[in-house]
Amino acid sequence: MILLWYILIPAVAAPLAWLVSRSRPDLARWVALAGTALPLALVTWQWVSQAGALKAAFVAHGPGAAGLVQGTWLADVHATWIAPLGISFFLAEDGLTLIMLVLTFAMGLLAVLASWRGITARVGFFHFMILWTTAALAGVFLSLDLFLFYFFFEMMLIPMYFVIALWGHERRVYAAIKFFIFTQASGLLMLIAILALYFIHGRATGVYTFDFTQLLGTQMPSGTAFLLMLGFFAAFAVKLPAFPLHTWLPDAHTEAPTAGSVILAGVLIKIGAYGMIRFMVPLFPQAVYDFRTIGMILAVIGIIYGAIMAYAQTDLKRLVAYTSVSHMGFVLLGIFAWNTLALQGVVVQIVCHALSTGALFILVGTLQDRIHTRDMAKMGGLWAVAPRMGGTAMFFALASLGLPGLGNFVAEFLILVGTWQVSRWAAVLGAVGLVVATVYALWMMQRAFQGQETHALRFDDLVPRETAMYAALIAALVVIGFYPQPLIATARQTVTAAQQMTAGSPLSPEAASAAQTMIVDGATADDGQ
Amino acid sequence: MLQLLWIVPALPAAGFVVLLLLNRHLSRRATALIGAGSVGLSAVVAILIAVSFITSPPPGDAYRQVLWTWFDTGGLAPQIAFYLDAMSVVFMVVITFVGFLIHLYSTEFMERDEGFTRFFMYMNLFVASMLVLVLADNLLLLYLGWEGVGMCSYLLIAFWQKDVQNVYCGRKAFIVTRVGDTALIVGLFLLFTQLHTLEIQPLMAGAAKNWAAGSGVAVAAAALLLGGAVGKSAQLPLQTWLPDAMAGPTPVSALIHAATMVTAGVYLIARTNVLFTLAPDVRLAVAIIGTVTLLYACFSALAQHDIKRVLAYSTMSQIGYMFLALGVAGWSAAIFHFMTHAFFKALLFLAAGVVIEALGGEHDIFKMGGLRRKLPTAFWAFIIGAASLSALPLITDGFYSKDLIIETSLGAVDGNAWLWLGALAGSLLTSIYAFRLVFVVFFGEQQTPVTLHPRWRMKLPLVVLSVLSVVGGFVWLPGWMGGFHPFETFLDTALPVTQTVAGSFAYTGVAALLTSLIAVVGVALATVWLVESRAALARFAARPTPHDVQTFWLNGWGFDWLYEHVFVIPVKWFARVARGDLVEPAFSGIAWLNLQAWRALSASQNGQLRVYIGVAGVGLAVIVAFVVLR
Amino acid sequence: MTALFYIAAAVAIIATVLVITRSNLVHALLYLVVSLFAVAVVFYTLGAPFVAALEVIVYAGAIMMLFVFAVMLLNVSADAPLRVPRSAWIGPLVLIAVLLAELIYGIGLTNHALHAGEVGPQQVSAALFGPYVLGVELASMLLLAALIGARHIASQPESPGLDEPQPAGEAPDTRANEGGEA
Amino acid sequence: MAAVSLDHGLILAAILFVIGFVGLLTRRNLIVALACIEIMLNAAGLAFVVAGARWGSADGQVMFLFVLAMAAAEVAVGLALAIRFRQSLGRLDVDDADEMKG
Repeated sequence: MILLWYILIPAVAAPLAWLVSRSRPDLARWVALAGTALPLALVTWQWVSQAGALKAAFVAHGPGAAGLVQGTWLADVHATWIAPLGISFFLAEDGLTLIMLVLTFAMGLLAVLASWRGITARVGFFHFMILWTTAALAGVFLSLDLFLFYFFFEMMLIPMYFVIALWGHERRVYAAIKFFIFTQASGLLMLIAILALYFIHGRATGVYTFDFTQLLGTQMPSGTAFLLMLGFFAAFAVKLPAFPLHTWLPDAHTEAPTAGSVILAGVLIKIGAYGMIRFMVPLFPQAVYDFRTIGMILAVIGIIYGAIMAYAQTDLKRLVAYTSVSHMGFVLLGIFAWNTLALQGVVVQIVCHALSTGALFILVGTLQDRIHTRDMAKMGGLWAVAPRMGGTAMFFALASLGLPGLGNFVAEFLILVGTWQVSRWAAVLGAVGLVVATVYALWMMQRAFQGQETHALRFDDLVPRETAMYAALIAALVVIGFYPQPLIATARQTVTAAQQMTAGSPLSPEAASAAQTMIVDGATADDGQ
Repeated sequence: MLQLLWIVPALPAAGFVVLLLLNRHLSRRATALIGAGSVGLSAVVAILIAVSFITSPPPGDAYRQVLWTWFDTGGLAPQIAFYLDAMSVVFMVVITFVGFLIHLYSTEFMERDEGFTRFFMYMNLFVASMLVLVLADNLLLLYLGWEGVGMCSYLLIAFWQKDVQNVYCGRKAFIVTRVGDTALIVGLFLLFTQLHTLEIQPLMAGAAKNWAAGSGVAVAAAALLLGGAVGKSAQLPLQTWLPDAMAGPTPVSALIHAATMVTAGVYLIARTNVLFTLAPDVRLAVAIIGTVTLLYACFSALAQHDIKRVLAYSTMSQIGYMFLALGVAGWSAAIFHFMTHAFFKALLFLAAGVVIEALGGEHDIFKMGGLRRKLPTAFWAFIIGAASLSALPLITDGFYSKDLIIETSLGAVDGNAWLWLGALAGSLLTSIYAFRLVFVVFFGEQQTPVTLHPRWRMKLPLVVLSVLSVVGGFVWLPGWMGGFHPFETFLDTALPVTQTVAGSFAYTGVAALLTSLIAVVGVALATVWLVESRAALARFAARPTPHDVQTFWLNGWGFDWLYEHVFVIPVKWFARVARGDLVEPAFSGIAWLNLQAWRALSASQNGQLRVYIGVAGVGLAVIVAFVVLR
Repeated sequence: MTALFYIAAAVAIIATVLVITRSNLVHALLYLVVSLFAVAVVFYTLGAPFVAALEVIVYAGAIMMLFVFAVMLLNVSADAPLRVPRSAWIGPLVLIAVLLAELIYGIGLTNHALHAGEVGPQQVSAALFGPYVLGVELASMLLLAALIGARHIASQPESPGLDEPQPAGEAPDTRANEGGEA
Repeated sequence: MAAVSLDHGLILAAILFVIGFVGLLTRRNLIVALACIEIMLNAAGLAFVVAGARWGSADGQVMFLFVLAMAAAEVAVGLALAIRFRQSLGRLDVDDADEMKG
């Protein structure tokens, strides 16, 4: 039942925020704060109290268990919904879901906090949208019925569209429509794939169902599987976003209000990664294996291209947006590598990217609120004006370039070391991406914060509310940087289960490591002579 | 006592945190006390630990302290753990001790700077990172320290960030070293995948057990680690950042770009010596890189005008010596030179800092001159430092370590005459440029008035380092001087003994005489050219060919130009071309097509009722035709 | 009866052609009445006296009355081009020639005989209030809606801005010249 | 008995229909256009009645009644529109009503 609360609390708080805003606009902020903080507290409590259960689930069902079975969940809700069509209301939570939920509510909370002063128009409606997004996101991460998943997937799109289109910056309508069309078109491809899977499974077994656990392992010709996999891949790759489907992201991020950017970067684009791990790869392991080379090429291009594009930008927010493209390239790389190291790296990357990039977006937002521009040519030397802001920016820039000791490094290292075991050149090129990351991160610092302050800008340094937000984010990144084990342990069962679902395919780590060993042995034998 | 090991890096780290949190609420005095005090305490603890380590060595001559497991997944479980053996003891003590002296110096040097707190914050963080680097038990933690010092180096080079030029230099340093770091981290991937651990000792044992000497994987691993070392230690071909790194405050140059960080590459290679032993080709490459770099840097140093750039090139060249030593398996010799170099190069930089400060920020040596009487402390410190750098025989520590390297380059099993000749030539050039500096700066006519005199906090480190620069070498005397070598004995517990060719010419007194003579000849030449016939030298330098050569050397042999044109400009060009996103046209193309289709269709929507009816009629005709003619 | 059918058919066709060719609006409407009467006769010959009567009453009576009132209200004779240039006929005629040919081809000249005898008002009413009662209700709804709609549309006051009357001077000339294309 | 065939009745309906159609295409006066629509509706009704007569069924006539009701509604609304049209555009030329072009 607790799972329902995760969706219901923000969903109920949403209209409430709207209603109270009619009489007292500021009260809406508090309602929204409660609507995100409450489930955050709840999920954190669940995490703490069920840490043991997670471990037990791993031990009990860990290596050797037959994949994803009921009983390995921390909690689930299974109710019939539209029985004749095989649609059920199936929510379930495991370690990865838990992490995603924490992230969702934390980012929702940050979004509310970040717009405390920035949003003044239609306050109630804004918070309605934010809370609605939060509720839909929680639903996306919780649902295991593919129809329900698609339902939430689409539901979250609409408020996001309004957030960009109503509270965005100069070219907001263009950006909002672009975002909508990209997501919607690719989402429809996924719907087609879901329906095709539904019918194929129904024809083969006579059971027409959208239940993911039953659809697993559906037999179909490899060509069909490949096409269906591409349907899922299209939706998730657009969300992620993977090169070359990323062009909506810079526009959407740049034009969205700060809260929108935070949720976009923090959670929304992570749906791509989550969906791939949860659905795409387990459903079509062989097809994913066939697609692996192309996927890795796209990932590597995304890493390097995104980084260079970030370097090329003059708009600070657009720069940060392109860094997301680069970072999500790592995530894609890790997913296609599909071994424990890489997948754990992906999980850590999901969290750390949300923290660091979310913080950068808030920073750009606070900066824009103060100096009314995002153009770096009009900045420079801001450190002298606002040293605390400069130091904070430096920290997150360094996090963004993958400095060891911060969470992003752990993530990128795990992904790359996992990738290396599958494809060496991809790992090497991914590592080259770290150099380019240095270039853009430092370039950003130089243009915005260092150098001579020439534009006579005077504004306030961080206020306590902002300092508190950044301090929390910094602390989280440092803690993950030095002790990511709680995250890793929480996600371990999910990762193991996902890998077991693909155990029969060449994607499984056993097959990969066997191949690797063969290569190594061969190489060693050759070299030895 | 050894259990206190974690305190050594923790103290400066705590200093960093305290300064960060209390930033605005601290007086300068308190900042100085925390900044320098934490490093000083750390030095005290380090020395106590060293004493304890020497007097009662732990079992296996190494001590390992595990703090916690960093993470554990997929067979990769690096720990936050420190490993102390003879080599890390040397590094730890040198870093904390020299670091403390430089911090002390900085409390006076930086006292009028508005970024006083920020400076000590970065410096403390640097010391902590550097200690993590040298104490790390596994390569991943080492990489953490490695990047941490790189970051601090960037922050400190760009410390005076109001000048974009400084920021540029900082960025350049970070990016160039990060190129090397990428090779290092790829090396980590390779090592972990092959040997399933990143903990250094098991890794080395595993490599020695599983890999044949000269096997491809060993060569690849060693080459990748070498890539990292080359970047950090400013060796060819990734050396271009070091001269520019002199944009930072002088104590930074002394600590980071002379005494400690740049020698991290040396540490890494010595630490992973097993890999390099398994890959003789790579080791030869190390030796060749070292020799070429040392000669390259000597020639470049000869042409510089900026006092700090001379010293930067000399650092590069001295690290070249260390690489040369590593390349011929003279592990201990390299560490020995690291230590003496830390003393005398820090001394030189600090003395240069006094001069620069006294002349109000003047860097050009040709605007100095005649400072011998005005700044006696700096003068004597500089003389001692330069003598040590030139390896003047017997009375300087540089002599003992450099002489050892020159000996080893010929006398070791892997040594050869070419490396030896290169080292000797470098020695000659070193004495020339070192004393060129002394003569130009301290002798002759005074060009710029002295405005500031150093007080005790700047003088004390000079004195201490001067003493060390003289006596520091006595811990390892060459064979012909009696063979007193406790330092070698100590390091032998951690590093393999250098295999030497018995009865090699290198170890005879004649060879030692030769090396000593060459150093003296260099000083003599500098004296003749710069004191006796300076005008003639100036006339010679003004001729076209020497002038061009000098410019070429001044610009570091055109490496910056080359990299600018091969890497920077193409990337910038691409970034400019691709600014609007290269993929975007594909999507806007779809949008454009839709727009055109919309235009075409909306043209038919002309509002003319009768046209609509006519079209409907045609449609009707077509449908009826279809029905009736079917 | 057969002859009557063909005569009435001929009258209907001729009158209808005249409806669309007369340039005098009132004449055209009067020909339309003739056409409707002729069709009423056709209905009668087909054995449907009830609809024949309705044709006369509703179409020729009520509907045409509406038309005439409208013409009078609007004073159409002073209006717009009623004369159609000759060239404007070509396209439509070609089109309907094709259409008519298709229709006749589709109908086929197979001489299906019609049912003998008439279908009187009683049967029609039985069907209308039997199986088609729902249709009747819908028709009544439709008529009510039309009533309200017509009232609403015709009486709506002029809203400025949206419907600006065209300047009277130039418009008729330009329109008259371009009438030919169809 | 009757020599009147179904086909002739239908052909008459078709002829009337296309005459109405050609009028709609050529005439620009709104009132005439409405009259043409009446002709076409009438033709359609005729076709129903003819078809009903073929089987001696009342259905055709019922359909004609519906057509009749529709024609009445149409002409009421159409003439109301014509009045508004005249008020706003000053004329009754259907070609003037092109404001809804795309």
